[in-house]
Amino acid sequence: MGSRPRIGVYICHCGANIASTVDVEAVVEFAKTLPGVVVARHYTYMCSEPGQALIKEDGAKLSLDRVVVASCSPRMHEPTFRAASQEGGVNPYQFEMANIREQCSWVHHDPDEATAKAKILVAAAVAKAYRLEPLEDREVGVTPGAVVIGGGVAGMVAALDVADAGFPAYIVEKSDRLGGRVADLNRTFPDLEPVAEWLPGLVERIQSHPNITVFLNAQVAQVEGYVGNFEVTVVENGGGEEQGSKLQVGAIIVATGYKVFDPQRKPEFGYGVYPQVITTLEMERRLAEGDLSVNGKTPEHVVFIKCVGSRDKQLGNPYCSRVCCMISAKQAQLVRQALPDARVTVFYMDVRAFGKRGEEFYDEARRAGVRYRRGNVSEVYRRGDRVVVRVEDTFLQRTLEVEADLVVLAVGMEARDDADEVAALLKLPRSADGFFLEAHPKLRPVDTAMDGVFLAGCCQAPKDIPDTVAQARAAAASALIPLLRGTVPVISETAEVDPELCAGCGMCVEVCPFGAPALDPLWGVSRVNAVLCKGCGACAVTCPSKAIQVRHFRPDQILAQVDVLAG
Amino acid sequence: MSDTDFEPKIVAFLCNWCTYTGADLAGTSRIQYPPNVRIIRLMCSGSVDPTYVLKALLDGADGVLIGGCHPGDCHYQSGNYKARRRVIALKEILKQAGMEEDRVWLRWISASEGQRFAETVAKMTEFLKEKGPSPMRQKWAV
Amino acid sequence: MQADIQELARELGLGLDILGCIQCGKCTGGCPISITTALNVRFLVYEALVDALPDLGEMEELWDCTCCFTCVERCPKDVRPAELIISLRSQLVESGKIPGTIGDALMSIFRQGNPLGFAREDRAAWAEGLGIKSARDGCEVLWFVGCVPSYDMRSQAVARAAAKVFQAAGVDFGILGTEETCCGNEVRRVGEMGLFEMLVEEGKPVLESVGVPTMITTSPHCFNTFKHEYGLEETEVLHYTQFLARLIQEGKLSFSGKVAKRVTYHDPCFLGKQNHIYDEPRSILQAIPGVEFVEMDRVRERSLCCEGGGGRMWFEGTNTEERLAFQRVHEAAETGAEILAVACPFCMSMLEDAVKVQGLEDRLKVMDILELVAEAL
Amino acid sequence: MQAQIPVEDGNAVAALRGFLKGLLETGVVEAVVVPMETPAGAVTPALVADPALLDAADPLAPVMGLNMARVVGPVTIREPRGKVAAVLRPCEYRALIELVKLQQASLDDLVTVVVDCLGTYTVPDYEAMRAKGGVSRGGLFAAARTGELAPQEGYTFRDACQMCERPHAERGDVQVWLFGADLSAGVPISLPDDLGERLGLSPVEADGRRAEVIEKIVAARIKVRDEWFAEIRGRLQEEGVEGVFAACIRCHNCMTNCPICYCKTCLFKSPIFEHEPIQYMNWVRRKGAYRLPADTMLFHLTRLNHMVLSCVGCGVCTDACPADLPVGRVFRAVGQEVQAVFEYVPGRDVEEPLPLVTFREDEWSEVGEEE
Repeated sequence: MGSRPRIGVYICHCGANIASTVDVEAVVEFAKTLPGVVVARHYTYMCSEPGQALIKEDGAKLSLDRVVVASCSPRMHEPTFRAASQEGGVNPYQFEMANIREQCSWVHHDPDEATAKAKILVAAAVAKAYRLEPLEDREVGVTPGAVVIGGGVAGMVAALDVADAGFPAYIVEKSDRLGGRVADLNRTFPDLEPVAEWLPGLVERIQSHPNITVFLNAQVAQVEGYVGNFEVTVVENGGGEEQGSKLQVGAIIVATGYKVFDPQRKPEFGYGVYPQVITTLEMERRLAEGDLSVNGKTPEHVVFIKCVGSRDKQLGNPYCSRVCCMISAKQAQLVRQALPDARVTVFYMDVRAFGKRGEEFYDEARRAGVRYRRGNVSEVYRRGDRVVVRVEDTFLQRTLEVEADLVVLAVGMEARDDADEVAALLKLPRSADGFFLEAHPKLRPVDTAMDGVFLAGCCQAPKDIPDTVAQARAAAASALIPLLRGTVPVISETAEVDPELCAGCGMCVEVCPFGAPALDPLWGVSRVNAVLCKGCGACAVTCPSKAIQVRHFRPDQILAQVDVLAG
Repeated sequence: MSDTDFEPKIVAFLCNWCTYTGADLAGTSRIQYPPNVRIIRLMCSGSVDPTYVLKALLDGADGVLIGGCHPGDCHYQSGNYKARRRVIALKEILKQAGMEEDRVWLRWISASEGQRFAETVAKMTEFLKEKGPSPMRQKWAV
Repeated sequence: MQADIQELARELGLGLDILGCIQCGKCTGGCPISITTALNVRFLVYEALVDALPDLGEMEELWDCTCCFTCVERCPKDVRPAELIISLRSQLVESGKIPGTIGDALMSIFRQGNPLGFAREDRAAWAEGLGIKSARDGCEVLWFVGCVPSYDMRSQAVARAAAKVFQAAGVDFGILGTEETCCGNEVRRVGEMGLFEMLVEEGKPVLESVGVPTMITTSPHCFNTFKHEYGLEETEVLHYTQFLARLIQEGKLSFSGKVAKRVTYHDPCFLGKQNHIYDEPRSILQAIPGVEFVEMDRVRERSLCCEGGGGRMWFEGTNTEERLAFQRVHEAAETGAEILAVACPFCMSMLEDAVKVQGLEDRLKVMDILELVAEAL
Repeated sequence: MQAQIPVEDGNAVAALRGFLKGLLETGVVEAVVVPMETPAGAVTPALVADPALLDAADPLAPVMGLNMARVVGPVTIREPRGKVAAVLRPCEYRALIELVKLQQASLDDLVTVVVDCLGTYTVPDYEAMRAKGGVSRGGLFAAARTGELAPQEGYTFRDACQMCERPHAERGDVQVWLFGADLSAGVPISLPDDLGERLGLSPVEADGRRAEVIEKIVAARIKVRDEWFAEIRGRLQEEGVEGVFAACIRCHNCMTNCPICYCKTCLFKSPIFEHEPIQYMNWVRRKGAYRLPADTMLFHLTRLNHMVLSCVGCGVCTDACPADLPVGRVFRAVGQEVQAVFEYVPGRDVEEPLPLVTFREDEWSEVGEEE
């Protein structure tokens, strides 16, 4: 090390998120005493423009060569601050973060304890930064093309955008046809447009597109590689014979859809017991076929029950399924059209008619004579050849026993049973409700924790068709970024070998799952192919002399952190 | 015989993809846990060098937590399996060397298990309080 | 008030969660008595939510709740509305504003260990001459007989049938005799928390001192409180239907006779909705040779309450016209069943009464599952 | 085949020399690695190509200053190389196998000649014996027949030898079976048929005493081993590593001499453990006093961690320690347990992977899952 390190330390208030628990000024004063620190400051939002400007200005003015920001998780803003450091003339890799929000202010109430811990975390970050070396950004080439898992509307739309941009798109569909759940629908809301008028056209475009390959009765069996260069193994089940194909692509779009809630899990509705009780999906079919009769008779009273399987803590489905209100409004209107003499009643907890033309559509349903009564239906039982719907009309404060001929359960959506397998294949995290978890709920809604893997449609959360299409196109657009760029940034924090220290034992070669290190046949020492290295560090642990080390996670850097944190 | 005033120091080596993210989730979910844990982010549990753990213990850490992805979930395919063997070997050495191997915990905690992370820290803190300070804290000759 | 009630519920160990309520009405809609009473549990929760609970002293209908817990089962937000009623009842109990008949029953429990007004010394009189040993003499299974089967003449027949069945299956069982005292399940549900605590404090050591791994109860009510509210960690508490189903499955209980009847079954709320024991009673009935088992329409999770729980054995209710048990026996009769099987002494009492009042005695007989089993031995 | 090297004048050593010469003369190998008596009388390994010089070879010299695997490694490690034979004690052979796994030696083009080990003296003892009138060999050779192995009067075998439960040649291309043999009559060996034919040896059935003698020796050694293990384990539990290694002067001799410690530069001599002066002040502030050189116990614990799984128990570390620390006993006692965890026997089989570079998905599935 030539000259002594010059470190700038910046403590973020994160509004009140950090500052209400951690005494940031005390942390700043403490930071000033740490070895190598030439400036320490605090600011309301370090990630804001003025916050970043502090780093840039100090970097230039004070000739900083290292920056430490104590704020949120590096998984959140490390790129932001690395960029700011770079603009300040500091190598972006001579930057370190102390996570004093997620690991401190948000999880510890006591201000003294939180402040003390924040100091230690900052000291550890400074100790590591002291030993960091400059690195360069690196990029690798991208295999053009994307695999889309799922051939529903989300998958088809995403594939189409990828294909129209000029890249190969491969749709892997589990069933024997394209169209997904939407193919089971009759008309859509809020326009009552028949699905048959637009879905077959979409399917046709997919089938005839020169850039799109469709695998039906197929599943993804294996995914290897990483953003830019995935190898996806697709297995087709054609006539009992299994056939595997390996697809080389740069991105993967997950559009696996949802599972319809099984109302037998709500036994009080008598679904599966009474033929009069059906789901909204079954109603779609009946509406399509124009047959609403029950036991050969035209119904006089049709009741809709909303939120079946949704907003239900007891089932573990606390979320709103988002479409049931509109589906009920749609079907109720269609029943009114089909059976002008029948009463149509919708029992609801709340009517959620958000979104473009949602409220208007709800208005139309009521004007069409659909009776909306507030009350969550509690029970359905038999009375003669009709069924009785027992419910409290909460406005009337009266428990009703309403006779009906047809009861329609507005069933919600759940994560698919095979979400487990897909998550395992792609290493995708899932939220508590079982749907796939986006990388950030607001800023990265179609990205996942896995670079190069994107989400579209109801596999991420329940949605209607416009939202599904919007997300699918967003996923396609995100997937196209690496495809169009032709390169993706890869980590700079790769392993490297000191040939002077390497004894050529080859253990690093053996433990590396990516084949990055190899023994040089001439010199008998290990050499790392940085393109293949993912920076996991398995090699470095195995090497007893630390002849192989991972940049940015070098033993002296980690031991310096250990020393601060254990002391 | 637990010293009620004793606050154990736990050094945690967490894998970037699972447990570190799980700890972030505990944060974003505002799940409270004892402040005794201090986290070092590594890319993979398979890169936790036993020397780091030994160094932490000899320096006087009362406990060391190693957090990785559940078996089968390693971002790097198999780092956690290798970590498992390495930790098993290390703990056996600690045991044989007369050091308290139960101060070293290996736990699989996924990115979605913020609650499990918080509970693990709480349990480990409680366990170490019960156990008392690491003898290494006082020993100058190690 | 909202905070007070929530806090009170917490202190009483009730899982009430008023703030979770979205006023969907599923509780009241499911409440079997909500049509015939002024009691509206959804509205009560609303009043608690907005700090507008009225003077409870005027609210006689609070005693109408049968504590069937349908509202708890149905609530999508896990509010546990019935526990608000128990909390409010406990306030009435505190201020002494309780119906006289309930007061009498509680006093009898306090003094004699049973709500029926009989003497403690006579508790085991029904068992004389049946060769039933005291649990104190050592046994593998403790049978908690319960107050009603011990004293009520109709239910004593059930108790005797039980003894016969257990003996036939070779079960090494014993009873507590005069040491047995009311379990307090109903006491807790009418809100007399002090007395309930006392019963637990005194009763739990007695049960534990027997030191057996298994305890069976005749009544689902006793079963419920022992299982969930006594903290009996060393003992497996079983309702007799679970126990018999197990004996049959293990081949320890077999039949040489038969009951050539059409039988339907009424799910007790404390066994069904509250403890999800639906299959065992049915499996026993279906194992009895000759039984043609038929179901009513409203069964299992949708079963109709007999109106005997939650203290209603000691309180008529504000509306005596339309008893649920009346409806229920008609539903049973409609199936063509000759026998309405029950598994609870309260159901037995309520439904047998209803059969008489509704004039169905020629068509329908109410029998406990135990009696049917005993008959088929 | 099993064969016998004829012994003349009761000189088994000469017979073995003759065997080695045969390897050279028939062109089986181009050179032999073997302990040689130097003109000054000390014993040292040497690589010998001239059959005539093998007259100074002492393949059964009862002294062990270093583990031969260390010197065989550089001779064999990579191509181009010569065809070589190496005379090895069982512990040296096991160390060699570990080094092969670590790619620090190669079995290709190597003929291993593994000899039953009758026990060895430390270099200082051996030198003392020489100074005081010579090292008696006859007693040991005679004892090979009975298993009543005893050191020369007034001396002991090396620490490691006294507790060695694997002194017999179990593997190796050529195995020299001293145990149970009447060495005045001939030296039994086991070798591949083609090699035997090439050397003009004909099959001779062994008399079957070997197994019995080995059993006897091993039983006695295990008794010693277990006593010592118990003692050292007791000390480790009571005094800790810092007690057992209290007198360490950090000379790194244990490491330098260890056949398994193959690093070019020890981690603990690398810049990673060069600390800033101020760092020492941090440490001393923390504990009030701080042992120097720093990281001494970390060195020993890390060395345990790096190579205890591969420790073959040759004991050169103990001999090398100027502070007379029981390094070898610690490594063997700890190694026994850690190796047992992975069911790993160092030096057993070159195909058996080192435990820490491999794994199975379905092992120790409870670890890490605790609630």
